[in-house]
Amino acid sequence: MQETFLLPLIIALPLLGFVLLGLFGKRIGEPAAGWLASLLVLGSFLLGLVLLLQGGARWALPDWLPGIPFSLNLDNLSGVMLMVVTGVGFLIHVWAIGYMHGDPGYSRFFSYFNLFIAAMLVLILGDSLPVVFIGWEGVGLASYLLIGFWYHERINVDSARKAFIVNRIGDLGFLLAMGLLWSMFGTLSISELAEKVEAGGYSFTTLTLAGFFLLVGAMGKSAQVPLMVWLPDAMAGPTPVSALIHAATMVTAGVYLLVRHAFMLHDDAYLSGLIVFIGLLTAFYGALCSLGQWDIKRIVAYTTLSQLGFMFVAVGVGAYWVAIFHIVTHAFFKALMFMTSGSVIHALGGEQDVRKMGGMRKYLPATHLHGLIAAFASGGLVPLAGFWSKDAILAYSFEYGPWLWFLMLLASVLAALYSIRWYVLVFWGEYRGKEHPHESPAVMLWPNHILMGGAIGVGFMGLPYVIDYKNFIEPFLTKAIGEFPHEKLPVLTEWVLILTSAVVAIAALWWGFRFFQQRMPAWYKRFQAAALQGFYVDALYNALLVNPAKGLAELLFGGDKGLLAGFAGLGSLMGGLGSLLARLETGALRFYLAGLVLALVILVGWGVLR
Amino acid sequence: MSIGFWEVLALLVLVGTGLAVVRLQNAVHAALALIANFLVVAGVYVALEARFVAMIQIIVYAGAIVVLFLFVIMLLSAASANVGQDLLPRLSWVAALGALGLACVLTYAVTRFQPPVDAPALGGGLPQALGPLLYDPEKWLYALLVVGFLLLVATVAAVVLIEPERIVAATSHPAHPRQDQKPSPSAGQQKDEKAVVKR
Amino acid sequence: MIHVGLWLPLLAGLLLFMVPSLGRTFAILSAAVSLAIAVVLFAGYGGQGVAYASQTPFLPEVGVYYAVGLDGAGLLLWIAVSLVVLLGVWVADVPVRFLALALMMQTGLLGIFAAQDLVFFYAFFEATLIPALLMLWFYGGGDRLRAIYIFALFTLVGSLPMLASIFAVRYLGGAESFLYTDLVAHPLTGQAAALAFLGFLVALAVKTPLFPLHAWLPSFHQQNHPSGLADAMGTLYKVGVFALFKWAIPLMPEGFKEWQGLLLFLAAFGALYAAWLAFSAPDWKTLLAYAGVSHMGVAALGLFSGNMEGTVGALYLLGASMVYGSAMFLFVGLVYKRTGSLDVLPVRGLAKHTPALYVLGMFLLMAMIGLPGLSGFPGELMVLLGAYQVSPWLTFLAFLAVIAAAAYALTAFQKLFQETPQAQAVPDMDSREWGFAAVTVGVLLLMGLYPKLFTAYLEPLGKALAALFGGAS
Amino acid sequence: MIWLVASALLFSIGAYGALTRRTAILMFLSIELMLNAAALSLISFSKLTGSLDAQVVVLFIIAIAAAEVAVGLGLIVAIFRRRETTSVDELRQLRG
Repeated sequence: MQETFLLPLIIALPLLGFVLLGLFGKRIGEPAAGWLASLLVLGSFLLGLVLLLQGGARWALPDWLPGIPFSLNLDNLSGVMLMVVTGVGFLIHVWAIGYMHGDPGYSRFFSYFNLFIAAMLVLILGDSLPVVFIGWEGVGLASYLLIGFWYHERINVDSARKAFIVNRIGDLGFLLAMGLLWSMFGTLSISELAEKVEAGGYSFTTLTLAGFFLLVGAMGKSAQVPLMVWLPDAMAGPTPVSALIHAATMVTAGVYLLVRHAFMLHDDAYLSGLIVFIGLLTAFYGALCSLGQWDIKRIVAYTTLSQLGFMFVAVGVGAYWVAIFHIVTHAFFKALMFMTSGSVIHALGGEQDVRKMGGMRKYLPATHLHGLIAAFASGGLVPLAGFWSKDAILAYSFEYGPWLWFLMLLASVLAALYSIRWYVLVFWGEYRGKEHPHESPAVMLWPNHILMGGAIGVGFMGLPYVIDYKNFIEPFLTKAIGEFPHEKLPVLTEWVLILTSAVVAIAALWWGFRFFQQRMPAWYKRFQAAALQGFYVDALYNALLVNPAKGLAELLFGGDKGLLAGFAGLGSLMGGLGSLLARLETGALRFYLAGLVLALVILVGWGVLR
Repeated sequence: MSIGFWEVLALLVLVGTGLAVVRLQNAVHAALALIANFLVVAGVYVALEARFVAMIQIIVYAGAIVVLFLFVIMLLSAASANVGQDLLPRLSWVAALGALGLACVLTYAVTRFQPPVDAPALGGGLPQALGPLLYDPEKWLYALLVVGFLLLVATVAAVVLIEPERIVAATSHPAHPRQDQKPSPSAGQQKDEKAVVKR
Repeated sequence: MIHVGLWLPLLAGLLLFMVPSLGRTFAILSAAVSLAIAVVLFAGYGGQGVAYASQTPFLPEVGVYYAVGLDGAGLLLWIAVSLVVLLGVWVADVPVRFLALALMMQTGLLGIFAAQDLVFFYAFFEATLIPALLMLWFYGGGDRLRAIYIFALFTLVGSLPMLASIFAVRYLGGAESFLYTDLVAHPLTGQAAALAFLGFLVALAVKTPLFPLHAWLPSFHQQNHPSGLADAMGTLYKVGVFALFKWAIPLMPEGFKEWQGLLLFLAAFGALYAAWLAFSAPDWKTLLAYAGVSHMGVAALGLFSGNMEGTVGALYLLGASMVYGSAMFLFVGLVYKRTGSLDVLPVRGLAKHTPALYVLGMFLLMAMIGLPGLSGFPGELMVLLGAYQVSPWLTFLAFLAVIAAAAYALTAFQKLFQETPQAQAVPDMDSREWGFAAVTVGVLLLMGLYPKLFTAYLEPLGKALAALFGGAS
Repeated sequence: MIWLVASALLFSIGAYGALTRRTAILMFLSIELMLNAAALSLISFSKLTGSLDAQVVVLFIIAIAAAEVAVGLGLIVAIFRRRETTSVDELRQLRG
């Protein structure tokens, strides 16, 4: 650990890109803007790698706010995330140079993209919760800007707005968590919080509440049930955005946040149980919805939801390093899946409906290979990346409870099915559209090649202990997350689990491969209709929350006018009293005299009778 | 002080003439009733050892003031009490109630008065007794002067009120004759006023 | 120095009012000099206590002194006011006499922050009303008479109880003069404090504005000149939080304690209430008016928490909201210049023609809804940290406004800039507006990213206030 | 004591008259009656308490009443000249 100003520099590089491209983007011009943005991200990657190899770094500005430092911390956990964000981010940047070719907002796109990377780095590197929150909302802003990138179309901006508002619900949780932690411990620095939590001397239920608030924040950002509705709509943004933000990096921020606060979660059975429950729900919801979509990007978006559910389950069962491991592998194969989809969309001139695709393996051989690997990795085929991380989750689930293992196995069957459905609908069968597909340029192929390598290879750094007794990633991460003792499964059980999941995955992939090439049976069509609508959750929310809220706003607005009228009424009340009194002024002398006499009677009477 | 025949008679006459003052429809009769009332009051004053005040009451009140009233009534030919329209007809009820209430309250108030047992004699209320008080600078001298002045002012005011035009014309400065006005505009106005009176 | 800074705008304003041919340049010059003086004052501040204090007997028989001086909070707001006035006279398209009124109002505002004598504070507090009313009177919209009536009614009726309370504080408290130091040394106690505090509260709640005495604000903003200068000045005039902090609470801590529960609730409820109904606002000025009410509710929540974090947050949020709130009104003025209307509803899609204006608007909007890294956030965060210690539930209630804010702001913004662009082109920002944009964005970023610049000076004040209630933090 | 009661009754009768009479002159007459009632009560008190001061005050009352009548009747005559009526109900200019 060293104190170095190079650490904020990692953030400053993409931020510089944001400023430069934002101000002078039009002058920098088309390919240059993209390359500038990409190289700055690469610079961050390299700088981060150097610092990580030197054993991490810290940087702090004390008393940024009273009692709250502006502190950054590069340890192994944030280092891994940093590598993923900048590494995969760099590849997606390069790919986007090709994908965004010819768009009138080319430089604006890369400016936003760099802003996102900068904000994401703040989120990852922040050690003080308010700093994390800067990044947290910063990525939300970038996400908002990028979903609504083509802002001329209402659907895009509506989706962007929805994403931002739903995320704000999570942000409220984050804010309240900060308030609670501050009132409990008087500090918001994560490393100090960890020490104070270990030291004890606080109410355990209050800590659970703080953890719950953090969980709400994480649920918003990672699109967990019930705050998942924004993620499918977020596909309105350009495909690189979906790949980078809504698959590889930002949506995993919630998982990262929870892992960062593992010290608060690990011996809290209620909270962990809740996380497992939410994760399971999300895994199934995402998987089932994905099976009903026709939009190629929405298919992938829902698979992302499902995989995020897997990560939450991993956090819930206490497998923190596995959650991060899954983030890494998922970043590779899901980015690859998105970019393959993007290449197909690109090849078909913007077509996103899978019913007008098919047969792409003949037209786009390289992309077909990418798609195949992505689908297999996502579906959990041995020995691709996705298999190992998912297997680790399954193993930990078995420790948590065999019933959970069974449910997760079911979820991974669904994962295999949706992966292969996507692959089959896009690449097999006959071409059902009218465009002339063309293979992507090299600038888009090469990033995919590298990601494909990752999707195949990164799994090997986290092999189960029965194969590789001391794998790379577990000790590396636990150094930062903290060592939480757990019973290792017996060797035999472990092997049985590995083999079962491998076999089940292969069987599911094979069955799905056959099934999705046939005509769909009627029961599937009925299921598909419901799944296409996301099981009507959106409609439900609109009816239950959004419309009543709007109505209440109207009502309150009218009420506020009434309030003013009330105050004005107070004034006219006095005026009315005045005019009432003015009516006494008749001008008739005898009337006044009568008043005089009456007053005399009353006053004298009061005087003598008193 | 005992309540004998004369006291009761005086009381009845007082109330009766008082009611006559407020109820008679002919203003001349009402004024005459007022004179009667005042004369009875003067008699009461004598009984109450206020002889000088009784004299003044007769001379000034009954003699001068009410005669002035009579004069004005006759000048304006306003003997009838029923002039114009009664715009506040319901006021008579209020008036009756108010008067009744006032009577009750005041009677109650005066009957609760406890006079000192050994009140000194007043010396008949003769001028010899009142004079020293009236002209004593320690007592009422200045008040007397002020009242005298008030009377002067009132006299002048009465004159001004009744003949405004002539007075204004008389006091306009001889060094600055009004040249912008037609000859004797006030006279013309006066003529109008007279015409009004005639009509 | 402080006297020059205080009275210069008034003199310049009077001169400009009488000789309008001096033009906008003169107004800008005056505002720039003011800002320069403000910065110099800030740079020379030692970090503790009241600096630049000076005191001259004014009516020594009754204990009134012309006493001015600046503490950390006063400095922050002094700078904010000077900055906003400069931005306003720089960018707003208004008649020269309007600028003169704005300059005159500046002196009143600066006086509010600098006054160290309660009578002088009251005088500044009320005198500032005059230019504000005149702006509305001369340059307001068609229904301005009603707005003036409401504005005057609220402010004047509100002020009278405060005047009564001012005398109560001095004479019942037993202070020798109206000087701040004297009054603080003789705080009011008991039932008298509760009543006197209520007197202050009525006047200051109107100017905070605190629910339900905010009702005058929407009509005030709706009827003001569409350039937004008057609205910006009106935003600066929301000094209730400052005055509560500086005068009402320290002079009557017991009185404050008496009302604290109710005040916390009103502040929190008002924050949510205003943000919620801003969603239905038919035009931008109404929307911004309610947004302002919501933010001031949050700030008041922080102040009423009575601890260090809450106080620092409230003051910082107040300063920040003066900048972004005023800038937002001026920005809306720029939009009006192009579209001729301030209605929220019709889709205009301006972004296609005015990308730079779009980005500026986005910046301001994000600052307004408290995006971290911009000026609104540090204040909000500190308020949260302070208020949570006092009442988690009310904090939750108030910060629901975070969600509501995103909803109303982004929805209105979307209609204005995004979706289908309208047919006729409008010009993008000219060089003068670029200047406005650059300074505004720079300040918003500075306040958001380096709050230490000011909070370091606010912290001792917050601690002092907390000490009144025995708070150690 | 009986004269005090008499003065109270006279005062009330005068008040009644002042309210019910519609011509200014008669209203004025009633007021004179009230004034006189007040004087009567003063004289009674003078007798009861043995103080001559009250009699002096009554002299003043009579003097002031004379002045009042002079001015009042002057007013009535002046008003009559302009408006040709002595009815007070028709004199309603005294309202805002």
